[in-house]
Amino acid sequence: MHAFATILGDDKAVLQPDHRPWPRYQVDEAAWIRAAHAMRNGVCTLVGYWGEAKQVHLALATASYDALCVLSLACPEGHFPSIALVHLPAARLERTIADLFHLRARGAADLRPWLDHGRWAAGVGAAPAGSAYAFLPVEGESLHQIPVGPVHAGIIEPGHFRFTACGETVVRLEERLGYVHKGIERLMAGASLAKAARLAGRISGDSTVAYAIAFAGAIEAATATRVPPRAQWLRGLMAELERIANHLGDIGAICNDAAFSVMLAHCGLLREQVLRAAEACFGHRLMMDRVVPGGVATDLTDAGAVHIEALIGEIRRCLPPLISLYDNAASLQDRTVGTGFLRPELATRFGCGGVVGRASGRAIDVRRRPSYPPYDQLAFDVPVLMQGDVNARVWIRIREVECSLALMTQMLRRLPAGPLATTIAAGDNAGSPQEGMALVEGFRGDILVWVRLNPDGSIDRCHPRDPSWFQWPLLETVIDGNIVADFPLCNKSFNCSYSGHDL
Amino acid sequence: MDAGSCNGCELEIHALNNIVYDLERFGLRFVASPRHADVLLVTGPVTVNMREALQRTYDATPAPKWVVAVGDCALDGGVFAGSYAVVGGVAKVVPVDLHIPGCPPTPQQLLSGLLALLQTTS
Amino acid sequence: MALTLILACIAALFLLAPVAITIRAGAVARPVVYGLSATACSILLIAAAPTLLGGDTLVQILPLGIPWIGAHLRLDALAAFFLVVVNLGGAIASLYAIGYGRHEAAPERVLPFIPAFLAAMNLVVIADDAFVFLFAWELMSLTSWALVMTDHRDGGSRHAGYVYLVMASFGTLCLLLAFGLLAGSHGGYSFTTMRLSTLATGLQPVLLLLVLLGAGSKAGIVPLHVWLPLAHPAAPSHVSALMSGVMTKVAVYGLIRIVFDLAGPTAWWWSIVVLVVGAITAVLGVLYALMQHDLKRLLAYHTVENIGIIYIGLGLALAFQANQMAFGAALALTAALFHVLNHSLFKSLLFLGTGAVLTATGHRDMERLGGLIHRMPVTALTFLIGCAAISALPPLNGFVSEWLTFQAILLSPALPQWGLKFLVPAVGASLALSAALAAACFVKAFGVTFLGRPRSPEAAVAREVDVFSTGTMIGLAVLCLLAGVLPGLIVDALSHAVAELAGGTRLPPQSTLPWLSLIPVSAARSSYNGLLLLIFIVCTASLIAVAVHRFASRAVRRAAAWDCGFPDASPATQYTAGSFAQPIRRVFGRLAFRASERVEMPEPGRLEAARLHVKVHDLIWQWLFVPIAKAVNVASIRLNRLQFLTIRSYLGLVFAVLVILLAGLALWQ
Amino acid sequence: MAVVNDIIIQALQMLLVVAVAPGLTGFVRWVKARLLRRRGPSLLQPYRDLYRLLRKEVVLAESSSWLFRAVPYMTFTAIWVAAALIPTFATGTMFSWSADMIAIVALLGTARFFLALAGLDVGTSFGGIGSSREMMIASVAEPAMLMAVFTLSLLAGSTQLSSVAHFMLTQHVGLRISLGLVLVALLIVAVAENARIPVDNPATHLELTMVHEAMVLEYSGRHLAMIEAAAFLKLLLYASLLACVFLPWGTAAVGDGPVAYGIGIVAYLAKLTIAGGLLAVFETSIAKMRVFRVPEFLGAALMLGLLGTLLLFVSRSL
Repeated sequence: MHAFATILGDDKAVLQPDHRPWPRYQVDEAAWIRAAHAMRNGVCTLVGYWGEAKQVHLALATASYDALCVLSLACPEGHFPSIALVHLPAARLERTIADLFHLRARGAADLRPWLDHGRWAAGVGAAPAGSAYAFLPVEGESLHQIPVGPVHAGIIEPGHFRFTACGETVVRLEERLGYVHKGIERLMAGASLAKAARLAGRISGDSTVAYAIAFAGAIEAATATRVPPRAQWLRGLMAELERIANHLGDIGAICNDAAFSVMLAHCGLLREQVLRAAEACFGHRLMMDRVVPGGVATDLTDAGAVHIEALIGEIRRCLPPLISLYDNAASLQDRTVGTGFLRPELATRFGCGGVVGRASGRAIDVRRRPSYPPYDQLAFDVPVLMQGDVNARVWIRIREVECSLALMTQMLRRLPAGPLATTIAAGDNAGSPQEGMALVEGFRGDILVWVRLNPDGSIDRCHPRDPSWFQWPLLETVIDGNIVADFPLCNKSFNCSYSGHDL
Repeated sequence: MDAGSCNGCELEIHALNNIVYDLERFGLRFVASPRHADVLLVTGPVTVNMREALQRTYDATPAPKWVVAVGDCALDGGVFAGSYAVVGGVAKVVPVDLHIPGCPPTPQQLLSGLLALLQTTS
Repeated sequence: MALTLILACIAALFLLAPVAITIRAGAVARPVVYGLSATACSILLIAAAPTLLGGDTLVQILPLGIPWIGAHLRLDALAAFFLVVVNLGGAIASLYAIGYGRHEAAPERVLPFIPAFLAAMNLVVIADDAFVFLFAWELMSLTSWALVMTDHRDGGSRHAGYVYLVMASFGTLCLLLAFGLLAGSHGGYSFTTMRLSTLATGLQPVLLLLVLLGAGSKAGIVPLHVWLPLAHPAAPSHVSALMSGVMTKVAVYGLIRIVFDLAGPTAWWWSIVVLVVGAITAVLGVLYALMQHDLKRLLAYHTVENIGIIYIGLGLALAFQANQMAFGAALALTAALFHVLNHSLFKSLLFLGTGAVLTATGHRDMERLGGLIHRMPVTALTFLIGCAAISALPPLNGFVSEWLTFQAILLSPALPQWGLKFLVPAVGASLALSAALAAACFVKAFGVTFLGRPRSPEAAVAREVDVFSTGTMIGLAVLCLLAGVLPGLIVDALSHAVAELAGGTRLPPQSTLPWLSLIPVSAARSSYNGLLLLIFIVCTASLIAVAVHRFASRAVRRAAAWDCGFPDASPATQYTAGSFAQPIRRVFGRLAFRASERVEMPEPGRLEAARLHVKVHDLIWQWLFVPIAKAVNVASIRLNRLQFLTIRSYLGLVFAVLVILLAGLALWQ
Repeated sequence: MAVVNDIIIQALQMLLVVAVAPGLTGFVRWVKARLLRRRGPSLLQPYRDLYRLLRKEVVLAESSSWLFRAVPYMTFTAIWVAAALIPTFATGTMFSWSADMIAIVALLGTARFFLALAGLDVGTSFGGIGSSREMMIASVAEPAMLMAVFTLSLLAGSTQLSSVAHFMLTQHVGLRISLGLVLVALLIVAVAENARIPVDNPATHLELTMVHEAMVLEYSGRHLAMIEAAAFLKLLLYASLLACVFLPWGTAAVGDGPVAYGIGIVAYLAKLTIAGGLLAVFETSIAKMRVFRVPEFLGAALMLGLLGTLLLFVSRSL
């Protein structure tokens, strides 16, 4: 509580009941602005920022993530003081709030629509139809622009990048996202728990387990449901499988962007083995819909456990030669070392989580703190590097694969017996709506899901926030000092989500 | 191309290139520009924001060309059907020659679908 | 007879100048003056041809000029060759100007000077004594200076004119001193006497230095090139063509005449100097050209490069000659003279094309052009041929002269001097480097100007230019092709001029070879056949085109350019000239120009403009000319004080000077 | 009769290079796939691809000009003519004396010049990226190639490839430092000019890192087929050049008769197999370099070529 005392001020802030596990306060504009300054001064970190019909919410964490809270500001007039005016990382979230809820951030400098391309049906978005997007200005002689995307040459998600360059020297890079906006938040509103869980698993297909755990966690927090231990441990197992699969894919893909196809071939093979193990043990290669509110949908058989043990052994056997291959390929190191440098202080200011943050010295892993089961009972390392370049991001991934392997071994050994799921008891307190929030470490970083349930147990409002929100803006800056041709490496080493960001 | 998928289908399409499925041995490979393409592999429920891009990509591809819709979403929007930001299936924007179901379809399914297309066209 | 005709034509051209002043009525004056100039040039061209092709050397002395000397004039094969170059360029530029001149804002500032300029260049070439030569040379400088100042209201033009005037006067002064050395103590200022006298060994370096400063500064060798990219573009385009394509050749003529003809046998180290100057000029010239986005400046810098290539040929010839390897000298000289002709053809073509673009759009900044190939098809095609020719692509003419130069380089391991053994391979490498960079430069020049989408509204509505302009450009393009596919004929035509310089040695006759091949040395060693290559290429290309059209799908559909699905009609999304050259600037520019880039990128989310600062230094200007200018300035301020001395001080000074002079004289004796 | 014979041999030579070129690229791809433990595409795949592309319609950008349509043919022709000038199975063919090694380098330059222009024609940024990078690379690669050619010419006393090949077969050659330098220089240039790793990635899907692919991003249908075929031919050309100079054994001379020609063809194919295999191994073991490392890489080739020439200027026996 007292972690946020200076922000909340005397007693104007009203603690809202039934918001779990962290408190939510209804605040006034003064506290709202104090929060913005606290974030700018590095006292707090911006964790989430979302809107609804006549209200905006701000999720804050202390710098070390040992305490969190949500601040809510009512804005009956349709506007609220801009946080971005003080604390820039909030800018895109604020623009999104304007797009989706027609709530205006007072004093914000950047009033351009973000997710809204002026194409949605009348009245849905805030952007005027058919208006061209104004890219930010660049000055200098003989500059040209390189528009890339939304349809890329490779198999990646759609997004538009606008480089302004002089030959190979990039002067500015600006992202234009929102192409995969599917209106998930609105689809969630009023959806049944089952439908919403399916949607949550498809916010970002690569992190389906993490999102499902986060969504289930938020629901369980809101309804104060106790999840059976076996389900929690199985969730952990799936989450680590997912992390390993994605990290292996990323390591291979980063090397392949430097045209080092041997690494891709080996990593691709390992990844395929992980996915096959997932299919054998949990019935789905990506483990979609295996985590449900209240528990998990599939059990791990003994044969499955043996399969995973074998997989762990196989990866442990294959990884070291791959690492030395990476480490000894001078031509590859030449591409990755020093490329795409992210300043640690920027990573901290933006609250950039995951591999990107940890490669730039931000030692935050929500599995460690604020932590959630089963990680609160497990021992593991959080690898951190200070270099902040592509090479550091590759190394963090390698180390995290090793950590995940260790975690999985522990989980397999200590996997408790018991039931797989309990039912969600929703709507038993008819008074105030139940609200819950969860913070889960996906392979990209911390995923936040906030829900409010209707009394009938359906979803009233659900806001999932992808870690990419705080990584995308930083990608624009790591290109500084690099040339156009180095961007793919930077981009792949960030591997931000489009779908999870655009919703 | 991705017309609004959740990235699940992309992951499995990527897997086609790994040495287990090895798409290239069938003489199929992914190309860098629609100008070089014969088949457009479209994933996802087409979002409103991507509709024009999909249409332009289709127009940019020289005939004869085929469109393969990948995944359940690409059929009718899947779980995202009914949203203000989603058009629906790929067929609502461009003519689809083949639909490979699954959420996401496994690489095996993708492979057999593509090979079936290869068989019917040649 | 021929020489009389030539003199008559030159006189006619001189007379045309005052006529042009009197008939100022623009509409009539333009066709009359340019038409008469073209006619005179054509007659001169025809009159010079017999001597070039082996006719007699003609001499004439006119009772003009300094009374007891008279004006010596002489037409030998070398002079005839340069007459051909001068008048071919002159005739074509005049014809072109009949159409182009219509857009002249102040025709009275151009018309009188053109015929005088042409006449002066002709006179330089046939001069046979130092007085006529220098008179004509200075006249050439002055008339071209007047043409550079056509647009005298523009500050840039005035600056260009000022720099040009300073450099030209300096150059003439050097030549005057050079002739003084050649004339020796006997004071024989006719070239005939100079040929007979030999120069003291100790004075050889001085002579070479003076010739390089005098003739080289006019030709634009590095580091004396600084005026050239200022002055050539400032003039109207047909004058630029004349200055770049023709006047620099007259400067080359000056060097050849003095070094190969008048100076007598030269020491081998002369070749080192000329080769080094040539190599540096070639590479730096093209690097400078790459950095430009003003089309005319780009072309002007490119002239610097080509002068470097010619100097490389001349340097090789000097090396061979000093070692009595007459055949090598003949080959190198042939290469150099061939390149003189080639450069006058394609550089004129390119400047005329630029003039057409300027007429059509009002821009010569490439960053404001683009897409002109759709709207100016003839200009685009001829400009493309010029670009291909200057980039030394077979089967066009630029390739032949470079090929001959390379062949000469390959003969040079036989040279005995170690200095040359080490230098020549490096010169070969710089020649190869400059050729490759030239290709990059002209991909940029053509690509940015004519291809892509228009970068300004004027470029979007450009119209093809008049018949005279397109006709002359087509003519030059055809000449470029002909010189490329029939090189044997040209080599033969050059042989008499070469033989004069190389002590009677010449390349074996080429036009009798089967298939009009070019075999400078022996068939087993090297051969090139442009004609066969052209036939081969044309046949193969048509065969493929027919086959593909016969058997492949013929369906064609127009669609929007592939834009990654993000339609953006802004022309800013295409490459700019500066961007195109940036990688090369980054590779070579650090060393050559101390080029540096600094990017100011705001933090993510900030709306301020990102900025790029590029610094490119013209090191020669900074390190050579700025200090000289400063020194002159300081010296003049010091000297200024002398005006305000007392009588006593003046007398003291005079006395001191007298003592110093007497002491010097005493020591000399 | 002799003329007819000459024409037949020349025609055979031209047809042979065109017929074999896609196979060489297919072979390289196949070996690379095998090295990555894949099954890999069939050797005939490049042929099938060409056939498929020829049957497709052409989609032209609205802003493209006639140059865009002409360039595929020009490029292909220039490279084909250059390839036909290099002795493959027989030396001294009819047209080989119409152009020497310098002209072959220049013909490749012509092909590159026009392809780079085509990259700029449509007015997209990718075309510009490709052209600009290609010309930057070429501005070092071409002199490097020329210096290598100089060294060979000085050694053999001729710029004619047939003469060089004959010279390499004689006893005078032996092991020379200059030859070794030239071999390395030529290999580097060959890798760069054929858009192979580590200079370019022939299989890349990243718009921003491409060189060759970026220039041809707009091409489709038969135009693309011509460009691809030209790229196949160019790879073959460099392989033939290296084979002709450094592995001249087994090559027939014009007038040797059918048996010698047969041996020549078999030897030629064997040499190509060796070259293709080596290329694949090299490519698999290295990552693509940063764009601005490429000039340094090629600068090394230029220096090697220059050193080779210099050595020969100093002494004919080095």
